[in-house]
Amino acid sequence: MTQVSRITDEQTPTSTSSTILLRISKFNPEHDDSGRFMEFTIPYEKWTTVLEAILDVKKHFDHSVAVRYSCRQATCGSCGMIINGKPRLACFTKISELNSNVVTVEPMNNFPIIRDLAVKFERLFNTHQKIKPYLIRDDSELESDEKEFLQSPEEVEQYIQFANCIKCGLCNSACPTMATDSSFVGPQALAQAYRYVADSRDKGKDSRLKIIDDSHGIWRCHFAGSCSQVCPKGVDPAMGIQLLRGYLLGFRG
Amino acid sequence: MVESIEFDLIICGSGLAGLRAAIAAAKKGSHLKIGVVSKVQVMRSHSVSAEGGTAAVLFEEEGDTIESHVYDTVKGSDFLADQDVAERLCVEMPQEIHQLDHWGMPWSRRPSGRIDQRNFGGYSFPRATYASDKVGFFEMQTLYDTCQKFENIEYLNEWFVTSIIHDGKKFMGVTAIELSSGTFYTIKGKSLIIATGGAGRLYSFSTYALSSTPDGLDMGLRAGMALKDMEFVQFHPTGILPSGILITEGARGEGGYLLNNKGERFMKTYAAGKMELAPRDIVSRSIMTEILEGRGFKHETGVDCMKLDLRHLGDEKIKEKLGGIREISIKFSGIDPADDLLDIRPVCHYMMGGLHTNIDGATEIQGVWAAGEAACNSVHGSNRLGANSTSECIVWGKITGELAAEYAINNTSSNPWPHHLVAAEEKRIYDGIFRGNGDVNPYEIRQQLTDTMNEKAYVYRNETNLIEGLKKIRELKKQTWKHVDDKAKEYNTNFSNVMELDSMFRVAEIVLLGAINRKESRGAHARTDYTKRDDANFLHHTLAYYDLNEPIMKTHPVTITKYQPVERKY
Amino acid sequence: MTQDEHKEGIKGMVNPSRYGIERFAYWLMRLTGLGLLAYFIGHIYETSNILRGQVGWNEFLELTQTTEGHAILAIVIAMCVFHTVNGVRVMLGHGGIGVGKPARPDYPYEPASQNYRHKIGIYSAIVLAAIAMMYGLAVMFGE
Amino acid sequence: MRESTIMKIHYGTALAAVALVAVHILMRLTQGFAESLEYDSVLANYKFIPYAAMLELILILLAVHGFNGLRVILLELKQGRTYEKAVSYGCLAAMVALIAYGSRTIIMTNMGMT
Ligand SMILES: Cc1cc2nc3c(=O)[nH]c(=O)nc-3n(C[C@H](O)[C@H](O)[C@H](O)COP(=O)(O)OP(=O)(O)OC[C@H]3O[C@@H](n4cnc5c(N)ncnc54)[C@H](O)[C@@H]3O)c2cc1C
Ligand code: HEM
Ligand code: SF4
Ligand code: F3S
Ligand code: FES
Repeated sequence: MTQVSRITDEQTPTSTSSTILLRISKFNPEHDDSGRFMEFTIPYEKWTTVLEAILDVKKHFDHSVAVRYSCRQATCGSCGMIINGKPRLACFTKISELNSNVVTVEPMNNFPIIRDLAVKFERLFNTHQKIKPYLIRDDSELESDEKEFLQSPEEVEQYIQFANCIKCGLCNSACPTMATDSSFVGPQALAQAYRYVADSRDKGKDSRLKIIDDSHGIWRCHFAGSCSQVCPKGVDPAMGIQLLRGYLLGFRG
Repeated sequence: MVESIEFDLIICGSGLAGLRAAIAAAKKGSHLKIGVVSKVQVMRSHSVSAEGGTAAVLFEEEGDTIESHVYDTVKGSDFLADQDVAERLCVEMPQEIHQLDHWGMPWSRRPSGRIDQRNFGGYSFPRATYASDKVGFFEMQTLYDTCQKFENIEYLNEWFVTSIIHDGKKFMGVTAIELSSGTFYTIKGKSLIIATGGAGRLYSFSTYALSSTPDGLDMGLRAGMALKDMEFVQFHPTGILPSGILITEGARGEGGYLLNNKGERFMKTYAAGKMELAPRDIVSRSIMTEILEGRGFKHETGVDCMKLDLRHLGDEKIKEKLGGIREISIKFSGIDPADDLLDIRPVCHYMMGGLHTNIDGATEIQGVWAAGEAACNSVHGSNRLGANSTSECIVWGKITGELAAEYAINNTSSNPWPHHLVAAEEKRIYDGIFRGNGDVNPYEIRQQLTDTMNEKAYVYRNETNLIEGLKKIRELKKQTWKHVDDKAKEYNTNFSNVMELDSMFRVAEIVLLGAINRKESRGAHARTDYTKRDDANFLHHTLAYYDLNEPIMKTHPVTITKYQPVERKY
Repeated sequence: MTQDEHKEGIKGMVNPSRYGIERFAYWLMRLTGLGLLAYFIGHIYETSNILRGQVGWNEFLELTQTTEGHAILAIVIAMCVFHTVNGVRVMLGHGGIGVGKPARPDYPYEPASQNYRHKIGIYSAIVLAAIAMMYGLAVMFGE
Repeated sequence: MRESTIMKIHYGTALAAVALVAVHILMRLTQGFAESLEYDSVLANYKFIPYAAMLELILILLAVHGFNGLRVILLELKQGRTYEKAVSYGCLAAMVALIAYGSRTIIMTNMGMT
């Protein structure tokens, strides 16, 4: 992070709202040797989100900011980034709740950078696929569309929390094991393994346990809990992982 | 030489329709190579935002019937739906709900363990199958996760498809840009399913994901297909201020009230029989009438609005059944619906129109199908009922997936590859857009365009406004906006944003032209200068074909099987 | 490699701030584990001096019976107590005990696994470690 | 070995060690810290077979636990086939060496070979 360039636009529509200094990490691995921060002064209202502020920059000051976004309502999982030091969803973080005059946005850690704030997700997609994220039971049952499998509301409660995962990757970005271990399956995939194991319609527990019982599998989680603290959807991967490990340790049936 | 890859079946778009098609096709044969191409990462498609429900008849033993679902749909459509298509939807849907269940869908349940359903606008039976208030999200997850089982599905995440290549009759491939590297590719294939979703970002106040732009529709249009019924844009009654994020109809389905500034449930004046659960077009018009007649509220941003009251539902019910909107309103508007009233206003929510297809989802080009919101098989006519769209995506996802897979298996491409078409497309986007030399900020043009649509073609329309709107759009188009500041190849969203804008001009024009031509009020298209439905002159679909100067407008008959149009009353 | 993968690297593992007490406990657990291992190796070497007879043993004993030696031992006691108590907590957690019950999450989301039971476990490990250390200091320096 | 087996051993050794280490340290404290470390008393301890056996057990348990802990940390630090093999075997070798070295002390002292 060497160079800092500053742009302040005088033409921003004057409004009664306050302003913040938005610092955006710019880095294109294909062309730059190192990243740098660009700084912009941006007006905001009490409901302005960090994503809106970034898009404001993209609209008015620097069209080239590379950032991934889609739903702008915290359901698609596109806009994870490091905001003031912590992994968060840009569209789900209001500037007003950061309590700071400076907002610094950087690409998520533990994901390779494509450019600026956009990172590669291949590893997360692969680990997610690896834990068999679908119901496992007799194929003829799965492919019949006659009647539903009965499942009580209480049985739904057993896994619905984990089904809320939007694959944003914030947990993987916060986890201390992910910080150094390139082969770790990661909290996102482990929580999904539990999501399907806990589903009363599923019969694939053993095959999933086998997959995650690996030298870079579930055992590399040390219950540091950071995954759960950054998760924007209340998935609580740390809980899922420990419950899952309970099966392997024989604490649970 | 342009880089090239090849699949048997290309699915463009990875929303509910695209993913359902991928599974249907993958099951046709494990040797069939399927490529799912999407301009966002596959699971991030707009469909994840759908909240309220998916319509299907599940409880015939309790009195629901397919027939009633068909009639509700046709009546909701203000009799512009093709009735054979509506019937197909309703007949196919129940199995699909069970199929999703078998693939892991976390449907909300009754105590007995059976799948639960809730009330939704315009239905005579509670038949919106739901999963809390995140039905689209969970359906997307279920389909995406199920897709992971199939080794013959490949995902091209963040590839922007720019055009369809065909030999005049038969499909041959598409061109696309891989965003991460900026490389221009041709993707060859035997068949194509277009599932690029709706185009709601034509409007600035919109419930849609920011990626829901008309580039998919425009691609079909430029390839020679017709856009059908584009003047019918659905405005959902309850978009929350200031963001426009949706407060699901499920909120009213669970018993929420709409209140004006006198504290009255004003829907009693407009649809006493169904109150807040009248179809969306009616509720949206009622809200706008109240506002225009001075019974609205002003939001602190200065926008007129109305109030949605959920307080009487109680904390427990809100948490269990409406947790998602609770999160949204607390976070984005600072209001907990259990304690306070929500500020809402009609918001652009759905495009009834789309690429013209037949009942099987086939388009006018051999080898190309369209499904989901991008397609217009006329199941929704002039007004879609809530919860019928995710149903449509799933049913026609499956139908087109199977048909396109069979076609790919039985057909071999023979004609020589039309290099000149690829070269022309390359020239169009690189010389015409990427290296264009305009000096107007394209983002500001986009803002003006979407604001114009909001002002001139909103819930109530009239000739003057529509014509002004059209003029404004054409003016904007003429300005030399076509330039991309960002010259890097890698992940150039500036480039894709400008390409999206390029498509908006053509599609916005068609929406406005269709609206100008339709001199009647029908469903979502309400004209203050022609307030009645006019079956004598307008009981037909609108078609628009691409032409260099101005779209060519045509009409197309409506299929009526059992239900003759009658006056629509709730 | 770290550059390409943009991994946070050792500093991500080592930096205990930013997240809650659970992350701090994770970090202390590692640190004390490694510290104890180092001490353990030293201790085995230390005790092997007994093979050198009374003279050798006493010589070595003198080396360790210093203020520094006692301070180190006190730290080892603290490490041992923290690692043990926290170890028991971690083991229970890893077995899925006391990590909360799955439930439909309510906004604002408070992860149930980061609950008071485990927090109390961590704090008691720290407090017990401190008490043990002080007791050890009292014993060693109290003579 | 399966990772779950290794980790069960890791937890098992830790649990078993809790009790034994407690006894080991309490001995120091009950005998009076300084006195307990006097040559004669230490030697007497070693000669008392049950105690010597306990020391041997602690030695094995903690060596296994400690070096596996080290292995875990090293595995997480860096990846790669050769590196990981080296870590696993390295830790195993160190574990065996430490046990051998410690056992030598215990056995020889116990047999009075000082
Ligand atoms: C907020 C909201 C809530 C809704 N709630 C409900 C509900 O409760 N019930 C209901 O029935 N309906 C609901 N709807 C409607 C329904 O969600 C949509 O109609 C449906 O999800 C559309 O799905 P789709 O598969 O057609 O397309 P989408 O999910 O929109 O997906 C479009 C896909 O096409 C891709 N794409 C687009 N252009 C290109 C290109 N040029 N190149 C490559 N890829 C491209 C995109 O990346 C994306 O993957 C709701 C809509 C909104 C806006
Ligand atoms: C006697 C009581 C002890 C208990 C209950 C105990 C328990 C544990 C547990 C549960 C872990 C796993 C932590 C995790 O995976 O997050 C662990 C790790 C470890 N232990 Fe112990 N341990 C004890 C003593 C020791 C001793 C005496 C040593 C030194 C020889 C030691 C060295 C280690 C090391 C190096 C680790 C790895 C650190 C880590 O992964 O965080 N332990 N211990
Ligand atoms: S578990 Fe939470 S943080 Fe992790 S990917 Fe899923 S939603 Fe994101
Ligand atoms: S942060 Fe990492 S260590 Fe475990 S509890 Fe979460 S996965
Ligand atoms: S844009 Fe979809 S999660 Fe933020």
